Amino acid sequence: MQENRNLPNDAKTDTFFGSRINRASVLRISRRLTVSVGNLFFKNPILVGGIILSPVISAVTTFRSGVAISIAVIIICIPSIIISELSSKYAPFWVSAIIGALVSALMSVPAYKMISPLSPDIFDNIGIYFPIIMLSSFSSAFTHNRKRRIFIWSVTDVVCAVCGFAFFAILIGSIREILAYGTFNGKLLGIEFKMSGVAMPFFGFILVGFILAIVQKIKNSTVFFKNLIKRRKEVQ
Amino acid sequence: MNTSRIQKKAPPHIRTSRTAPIILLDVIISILPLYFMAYIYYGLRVIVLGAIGALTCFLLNLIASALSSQKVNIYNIAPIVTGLLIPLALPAAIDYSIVICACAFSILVVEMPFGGCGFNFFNPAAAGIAFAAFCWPTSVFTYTEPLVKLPVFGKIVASSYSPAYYLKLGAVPKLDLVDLLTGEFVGPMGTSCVFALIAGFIFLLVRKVINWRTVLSYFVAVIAMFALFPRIHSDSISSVLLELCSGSVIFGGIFMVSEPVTAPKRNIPKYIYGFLIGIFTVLFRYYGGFEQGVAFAVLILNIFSPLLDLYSEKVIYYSRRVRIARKPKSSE
Amino acid sequence: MKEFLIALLSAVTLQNILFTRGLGANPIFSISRRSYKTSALFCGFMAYFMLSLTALSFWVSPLLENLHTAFSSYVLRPIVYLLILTIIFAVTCFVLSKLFSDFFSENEKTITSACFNCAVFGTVLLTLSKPYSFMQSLGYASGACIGFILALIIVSEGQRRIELSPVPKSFKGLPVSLIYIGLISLAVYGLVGHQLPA
Amino acid sequence: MPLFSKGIILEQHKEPALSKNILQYPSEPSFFANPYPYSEFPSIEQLTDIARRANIIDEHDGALLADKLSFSSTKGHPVGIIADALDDDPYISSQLALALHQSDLISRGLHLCAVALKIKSICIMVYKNIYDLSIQIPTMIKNINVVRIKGKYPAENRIDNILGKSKRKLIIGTGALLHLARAVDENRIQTTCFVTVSGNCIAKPANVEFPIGLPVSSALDFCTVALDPTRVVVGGSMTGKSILDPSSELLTANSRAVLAFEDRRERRAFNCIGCSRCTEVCPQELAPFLIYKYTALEKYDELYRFDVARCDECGSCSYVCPAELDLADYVIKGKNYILKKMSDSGVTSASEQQDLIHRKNLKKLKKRRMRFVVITDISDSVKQIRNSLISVKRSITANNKTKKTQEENRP
Repeated sequence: MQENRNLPNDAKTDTFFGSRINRASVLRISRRLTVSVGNLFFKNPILVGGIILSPVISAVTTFRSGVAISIAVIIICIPSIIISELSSKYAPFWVSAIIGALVSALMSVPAYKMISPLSPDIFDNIGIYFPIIMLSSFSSAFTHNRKRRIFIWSVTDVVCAVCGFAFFAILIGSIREILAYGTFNGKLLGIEFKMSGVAMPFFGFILVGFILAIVQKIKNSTVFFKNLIKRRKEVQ
Repeated sequence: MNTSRIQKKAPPHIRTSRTAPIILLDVIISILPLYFMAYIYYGLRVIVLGAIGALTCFLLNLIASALSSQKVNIYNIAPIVTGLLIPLALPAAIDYSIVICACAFSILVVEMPFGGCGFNFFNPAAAGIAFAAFCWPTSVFTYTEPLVKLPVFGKIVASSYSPAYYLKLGAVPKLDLVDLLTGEFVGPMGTSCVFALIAGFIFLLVRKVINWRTVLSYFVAVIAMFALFPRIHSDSISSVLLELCSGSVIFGGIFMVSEPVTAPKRNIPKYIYGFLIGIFTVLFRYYGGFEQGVAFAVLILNIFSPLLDLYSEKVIYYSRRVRIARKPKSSE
Repeated sequence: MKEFLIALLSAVTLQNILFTRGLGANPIFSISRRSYKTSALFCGFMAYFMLSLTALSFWVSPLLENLHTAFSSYVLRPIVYLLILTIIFAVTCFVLSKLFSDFFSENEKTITSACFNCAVFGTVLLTLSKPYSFMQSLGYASGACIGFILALIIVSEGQRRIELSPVPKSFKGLPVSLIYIGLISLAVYGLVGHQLPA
Repeated sequence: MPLFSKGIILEQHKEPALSKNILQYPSEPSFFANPYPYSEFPSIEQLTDIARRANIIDEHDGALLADKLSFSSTKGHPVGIIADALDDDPYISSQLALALHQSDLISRGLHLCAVALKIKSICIMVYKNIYDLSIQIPTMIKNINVVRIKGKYPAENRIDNILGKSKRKLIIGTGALLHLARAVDENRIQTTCFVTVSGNCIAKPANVEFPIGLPVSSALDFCTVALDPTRVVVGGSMTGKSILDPSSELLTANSRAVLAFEDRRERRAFNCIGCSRCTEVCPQELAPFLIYKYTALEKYDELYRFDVARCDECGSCSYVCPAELDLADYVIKGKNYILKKMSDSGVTSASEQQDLIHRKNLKKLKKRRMRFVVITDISDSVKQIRNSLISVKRSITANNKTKKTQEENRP
């Protein structure tokens, strides 16, 4: 995520809560937010980079398991990524990885507490994929340009990426549940045509592949539209 | 003589008359006797199933090539061939939505992402049948008795099992030779009549549409495995006959193994490819999850056919070096 | 020795961690584009971590036998295995940074990603949830590693082959390889035939 | 000869032109002053001098007949002389028609060369698999036996084992032999060339003797064009060059045919259906479909593995391709890239031993490539053609000499 520094600096400066925030920095923050939210869908390191894909592929077969996995990811991954990034400024890379793993192990207890009221047999069909989230190699995804970024922006990036992942996990879970069992969140939808093969991992790969292709197609078309607008502006 | 229409084209300036549509038309002609025999056993429903399969594959291929911004080519008949092959391996009593889903899977998932019709890595017909076997295991492997005309629309209760199912349980189904060859026993729609299959195979061989090397080595491997390791305790001849004619072993051999796009291109890899498919078919039938092994064996070997291609190039490259080095110094 | 081979064979073909279990998808993509040296190093370290982790945690698991509550068997046990893994990783990294500091500083990233990834942890959880003897669990772990290397070779060969065909623009890169892996696992699933217990 | 020779059986479409005798395009012959007294069989020096004065160009490989004679008398010492009447390209029959209709002049030319070079074994080389023939090719023409090359289309690589095992044989086109006979008997300069005009747009296809330098459009009009052609080809139907506007293109000594085709339908965009016919058909056992894929994506550095330098541009792979892909075009593009890279760097990235073999192919290839080189940018006067050909010949020999010196001074 490059930082665009070429903003006009002649804006009027006024003190705001004692910190000197001028119009330029407000503009920069708002643009930075849009970029970060934009990355929520298009440059999501978790999905585009394929970080925590294995639970999505084989465990998320119902809407409820999608919600459980996304809650677990939110609770476990956000603190561990942030703390491992913090520690990476002061400790070598492998030490920060260990700290991240320990924090995620620690956070798995509240995650378990949050998930268990969802449904009694939630942990049977998630199976071993709940502990897998503890250890998926998310630490390597966010460290590619760590040095230049202010700490606050890495937090928003991580939160946006994880929420994007949660959205995709729930989307995939509901699609697979409707196709495979014809129910949604346990309630029958009256569809009698059920494809039980959709719940298998091989269709998980194919479905994630197709959804990423749709996301890329939207991104290409938006980039295409942006260039179109820019070109039309140059023509005028 | 006006020179307005002259264009500059690359040599050679004359081409063969056997272009791709004609070759694929030959394949369709060799499939028609199977539909005719199925029509005799199961009535008009078979023709409707074939038509629906072919239509969905053809239309989806046009949509897919339009979506992925390629030139839409109406004369491309290859998806019709896959559309006709898929219903043949399924029971006649199957309902139409399953055939449509299998055909959609075979075109949208197997061919579109890899670049359209000529660039798929996996055999679309085999992938469609494998997907159908996974999604609807009960309705794909329960059949109805032949010579009972099925209604074209409406739900049909299919209750009886094919001899392959009994073979998997270890029992020996009582079928005499004539029934086996004419295909008058419970089984998939088009794969049971051995005469029609062999007629189609000879037609394809004579028209030089398929390469006999893969199919020959496939049958050698299959017959050898069935003869040497029979899973039913009877003499090897009857075990070979029973195993060959029960499931879709011969049908897969003729139409799925010989599919040119996903098979390797050189002669030596063709033998290896066919032989390994034969072995894997028998392994899948003995230890696999389903009674029908050809589709999965073809899919597994399609992973290695590009590898076979590249390494056969290397082998030929070095064998030519050796041949040149060993040739006696010509007197030039 | 016989059950070692059986477990190994089943881990390579029947329960291949990438194709039938769906684990280890992200290391495959991050490694398949790198050079042969880094991927060989990655596979070596992954094998080392996997085997040592299964050995040690098999030795620890009888101690946890008496915890039968759902919470303990479902959350506490993985945490213990994770602690063991971090201890092994810390010891190896410490030793390496002291003895071969230049080698370690150069490819520190690959070593950490070789240790902290779902393939390693997934196999350990799978082996110890099954009533395996010591030799069987070792066989399963080494089989999983061999299966992973086989999958890596197949996928990198497939990706090199996909670049030759005109993939549509929106499918380029990750989606096409995912669909390619999906179709391979469809073929491998023919052996299993039904849904594997999660 | 390999048991089943690779290649394709083609219908030759030779028939309406071959059986008619050779027409004459109205042009007045020109003569040269012959210093030697007339003798039945002149010596080799006199014969080469006569050939040089009459500047006869051999249409078998486009080289000067005088150079070939002097080369074979001083260094080559061939074992036998072969008259090339091998028209294995469809639609071409200019050399074969000469052998059948002007057989006395051809045999006179052959005997002249044989006596001069003191060689006994001479023969005429004919392609056997021509099925739609209305006249019978005799086995003996004027007591010179006719050798039939059988087998599939690219029949060149099966010439080597006629008249004995050794490779040193002098191959001269029938047109050159006829001009030699005229030069010796009537002191005539070669101002004409024998060209087949045919194709599915020509009403009356025929073999005609055209003056050199005649524009192609008037050659086509001579045989009344019936339909509007979409493709005009100079040279063979399989390896010839298609030209854009025929009026600016001129006939040369070794453009053996002018063909006008009309493509009935536009070519449809098919993908390669992987039928592997092109690998079975290629006489050099290459894999044209893989080379096509790699050159289409400009991945040239992986082409060395497919041995592209061996391709002898016969065009049978894209003839046989059911998806109508231009395989030969791409393979030749890949080959030119590899040859240019090899000649620039001298040694390819692959092993030194592989380079030796490539260099050997290079030499053989250069000899064969001359056959189809169609020299286009020539001025109207005939002398201009002669010295451009000589310079090309000299550059090739110079190139070989520098290569030899490079090899000697390398340890």
